[in-house]
Amino acid sequence: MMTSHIPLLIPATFLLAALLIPLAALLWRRLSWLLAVAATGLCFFYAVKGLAHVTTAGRLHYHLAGWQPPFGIEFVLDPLSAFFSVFVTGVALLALIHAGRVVAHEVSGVDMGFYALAMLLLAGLSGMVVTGDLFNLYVFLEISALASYSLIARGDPRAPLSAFRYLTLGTTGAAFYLLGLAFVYMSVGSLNLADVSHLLPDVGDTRPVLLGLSLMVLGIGLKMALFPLHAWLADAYTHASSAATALIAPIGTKVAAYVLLRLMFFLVDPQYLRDQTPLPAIVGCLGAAGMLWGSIMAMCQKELKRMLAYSSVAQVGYIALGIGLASPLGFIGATLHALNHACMKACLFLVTGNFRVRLGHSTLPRLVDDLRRTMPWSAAAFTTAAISMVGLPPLAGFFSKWYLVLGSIQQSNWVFVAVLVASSLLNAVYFFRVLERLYLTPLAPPDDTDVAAAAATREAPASMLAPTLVLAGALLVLGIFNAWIVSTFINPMIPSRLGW
Amino acid sequence: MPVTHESVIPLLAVLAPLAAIPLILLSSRRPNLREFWTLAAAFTACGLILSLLPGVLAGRTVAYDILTISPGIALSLRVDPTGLFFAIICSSLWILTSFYSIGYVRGAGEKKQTRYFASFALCIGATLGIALSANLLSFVIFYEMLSLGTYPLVIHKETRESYRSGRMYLTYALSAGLLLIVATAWTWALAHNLDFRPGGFLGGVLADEGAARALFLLFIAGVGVKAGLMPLHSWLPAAMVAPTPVSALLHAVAVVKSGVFGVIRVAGFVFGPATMQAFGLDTILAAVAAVTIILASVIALRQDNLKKRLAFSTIGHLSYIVLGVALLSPEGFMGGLLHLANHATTKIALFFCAGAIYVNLHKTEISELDGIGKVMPWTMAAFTVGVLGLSGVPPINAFVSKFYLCKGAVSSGQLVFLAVFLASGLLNMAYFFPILHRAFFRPGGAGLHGHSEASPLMVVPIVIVAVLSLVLGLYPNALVHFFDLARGISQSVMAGAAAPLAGLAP
Amino acid sequence: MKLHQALVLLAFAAVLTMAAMQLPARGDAASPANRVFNTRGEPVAGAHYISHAEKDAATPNMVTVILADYRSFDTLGETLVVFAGGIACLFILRRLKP
Amino acid sequence: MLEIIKGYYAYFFLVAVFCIGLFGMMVKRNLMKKVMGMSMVQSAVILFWIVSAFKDGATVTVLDPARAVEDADLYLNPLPHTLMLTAIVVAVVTLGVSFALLIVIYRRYRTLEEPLLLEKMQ
Repeated sequence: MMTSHIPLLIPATFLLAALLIPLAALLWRRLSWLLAVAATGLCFFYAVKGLAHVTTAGRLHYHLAGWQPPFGIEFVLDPLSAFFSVFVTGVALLALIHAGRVVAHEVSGVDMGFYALAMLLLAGLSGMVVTGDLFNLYVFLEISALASYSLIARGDPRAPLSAFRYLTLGTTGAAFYLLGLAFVYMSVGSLNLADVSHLLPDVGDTRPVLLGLSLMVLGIGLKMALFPLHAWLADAYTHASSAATALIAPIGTKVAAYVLLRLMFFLVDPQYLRDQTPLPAIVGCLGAAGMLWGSIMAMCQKELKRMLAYSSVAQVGYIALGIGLASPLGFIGATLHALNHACMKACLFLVTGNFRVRLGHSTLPRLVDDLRRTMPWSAAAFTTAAISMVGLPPLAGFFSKWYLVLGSIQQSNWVFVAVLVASSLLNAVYFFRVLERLYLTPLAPPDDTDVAAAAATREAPASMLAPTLVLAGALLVLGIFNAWIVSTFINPMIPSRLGW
Repeated sequence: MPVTHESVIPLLAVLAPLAAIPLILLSSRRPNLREFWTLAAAFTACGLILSLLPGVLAGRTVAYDILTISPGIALSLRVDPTGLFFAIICSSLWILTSFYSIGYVRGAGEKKQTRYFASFALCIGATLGIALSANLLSFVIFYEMLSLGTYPLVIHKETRESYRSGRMYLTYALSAGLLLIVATAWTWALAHNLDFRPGGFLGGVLADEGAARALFLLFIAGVGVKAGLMPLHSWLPAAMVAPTPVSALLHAVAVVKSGVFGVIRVAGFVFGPATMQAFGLDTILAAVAAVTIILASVIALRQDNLKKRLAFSTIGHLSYIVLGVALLSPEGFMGGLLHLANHATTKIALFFCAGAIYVNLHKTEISELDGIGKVMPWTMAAFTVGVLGLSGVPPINAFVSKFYLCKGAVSSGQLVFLAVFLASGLLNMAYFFPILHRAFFRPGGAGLHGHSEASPLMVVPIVIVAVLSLVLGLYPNALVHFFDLARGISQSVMAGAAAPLAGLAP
Repeated sequence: MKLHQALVLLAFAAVLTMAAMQLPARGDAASPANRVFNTRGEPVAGAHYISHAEKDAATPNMVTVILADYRSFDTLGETLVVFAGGIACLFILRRLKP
Repeated sequence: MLEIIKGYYAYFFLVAVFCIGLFGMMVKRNLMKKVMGMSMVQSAVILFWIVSAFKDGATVTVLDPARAVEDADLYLNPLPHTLMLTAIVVAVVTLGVSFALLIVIYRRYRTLEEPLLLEKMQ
């Protein structure tokens, strides 16, 4: 039966592809791209199948080498991990299809390395999602981290330094996670997530466990770019090649958010955590601060990629805010926003890639309204995603914010409500600034070379346009069918201890 | 309980303008075909809306749940008398405005006409959605769509001034939308229900006075921006940089009336008169509206730009409706509803005239209007009808609604507001009559030679709205039973019961 | 600035030290990680490996058994990290012909 | 007091190493020294785990015919040792990748001093 192997198959396929790509590239350079797309497509298919199985027939446990959980490693496809693996592989598939041309354009000559590392990145990320073992999670975390450090190191001349900073901070984050895990392991004696959560109520003195958990949250917060641990993100995303950014930005932080959800809702009793410790409140407040800070910083940027990077800091804040609410509505908001933001950010970064390939830059003041005519579809996709980011119905972004507002009001947390409102307005400010440049005649006469470049350019090729448009369409579909998504996929994953 | 029927007609009515958008965009190179889609959508939408009228008059409610958009909340449309009332006004005036628009944009040689017509269709679709929304969340969704759809129209001229106005408009509209979302979420947290109900559904659940006031203020701030309540009004005069048909239909009817309609929904169908009274919310609303009426009229006196003067007049008249609602008496409520319709026909006539003058003579300031009554007799005759109506002179329709508003003020025993209505009527005359004086009794300059009436595409709609105002003044119940509808609605809201409309059918 | 950072780190070190003192002491054979049965009476992984490794894999070195059998997937991950490092160096260091 | 020092001195020492490593990463301006700090942090965590595996009177985790495997107290806990083998490899590879990055940076800018680097990048 193939279905029961799905938890293993997803990361294993990526690993296999990573091993095959260097060999394939010896035969024919283009084969590495094809192989990467095929492997991701296959994994997406597995993930969808897994999600269907989990929704109808219950969760899948896979015991590697047949050893029972506390002794061996376990992979689990439960509603949460199945949901995340579907959209992580789905967005990655679109980003990789799009990457074909961008890689040839921006990091030509090392495409084999790019695709092999992309496969390792996805192996790591999908492994983090499916694994049920806290140490195995660390191993996958490091695989994905190493791959993303090196993917980010190629780009403009400043890329290696920003990758180095990312590496030092990311490694520190992983060290924090491992130290926290040591505290938990020494107090509980197990590494299996389900086992730990089932033994925790017996632990008399929970202080080391809570400190361990805080250290793990700190480490994951670094990976997730939770304010004020976001310093690495803007430089890393800006200087890397568009292909690498488009692949890492939408899903890297989301998987970190997934781990945070796992730790704070499944490892410990979320209600205990909320009522007895300040940890969720801290995470929520940092999220709120990040929403404001990221939005304000995004407003000041002239470079589209950098603006989007700061916007990511803000959007990660939304997820953290939902997690910090530690309530069913907060959980729904955080999960749905992870999905929505992955699609929105992917769409925006893909359009940026289109501009870079066709115009050679993505600097805001140099975009002119001729693009509206010469690249209409890219501009339309950008508009859709931008409006969704601002949170206007019926696009997807509105609904995740809606659940977050509902959750904040339910707890009478008016500060969070105010921050949500303010951050949406700030989003509007910086996204409409871009839209004005794309659609309206500029007031100051623009540089002639820019006008000529925009007028002479053509719409991006189909292999780049199709993924962009699919994502833009997905935003509308996700928005319209959000209630279905929530009731079919997200409700079953809410931990029963939260009382829903 | 009124019988509720399921029917896709309301959905089709909302979708008709929205479906026209891709067709308009696709036929951007063939202007005649493009305009055909606009007109086709306008007639379809209006026909569908009117086809619902007999059923509603007979006391049937038609509803359609499109889909669930949040657990427990559906995106749903329901044709109750209130919604239908507003939908009829919008959809029928859209037909006239479409003809007028074609004449206007071609006459004025506007650029990016495709974007203009597409945005216009989006706005109308959203407004019909607002009118027919069955619950608050659906209302919010269409409300936000409307905000977004109006933006391209406001910045249409693409000048520095229009960009500034566009940003201002967007800031106001989006902030208001967010406040409305928060208010809606709060309501859901309190009542676990968002369906509009005559007489309100918050009655039993609001206990704390502070919370009630805060929630109400959030709501009023949310809808009050579009309704031009002071001090949230300043986007409206700024938005007058838009082409005149936009000012006419959107900034005198659809957009601003959506705000006022929101006030009606919030006051009559979410809070309900009893709750409003219990927490003193009616006083807050009435005070804001009264201040707005007087201040807007005074400011209008000082405007020389014709469209700006009309804009401030609009702000004042919108608050008539709000004040009528806030009086919490059946006559006041009914007068407010009637004014919603009557102000629409009269004000749109005035804006149409302003646009015709601009396209024909390129004049925008009142001080330039000397003697144009002889050049454009039909236009200025229609203008006169509108002016007389808004000043409250019988037999124009706005007299009827003003009469009921005054009656409402008397019957609720708040004579202060009667004084406000009367004073404002005088102020209306004070800022409108000088225009007539200039147009008809001052000699025209040399610049007027060789000019005559504007194109028939513009003049005919102008005359039609003027005649409409007159007919509705003489026979308030003519054509679409506005009078019966308004009376039924106000009774049902005040009684807090199901609509006792049955039996009113002709 | 340096002083500021040092103070933050000192505070952090103090918190870590305080928490470490709540951990089982070094060498405690009865600590949750080292004992044979946990609070629910189920076998604990560490001790289980000691007593079962020889039986399960016929190898005297328990670490080897865990590494290559019980938790062999971690080891696979470990080798992949090495692989990733290799590819990464290739990707980063490769100079392109202009 | 003596009891505490005997039971916990290793933890205190490792916490100190961890924080010194962090301090180095934060304060040092030379990228190579940052890497050294990073390495200290990783080593501290690895040793922390190893300490947790220690049992008084136990021996290394290789089967000793004189000691029965049924008595788990006679052998050290093998699990942390195994895990740390993996962690050490990860640390080494991270170090390798960071060196690769430093090589690229040095090739391009001929320095590893952060202030100088930032100046040259302007």
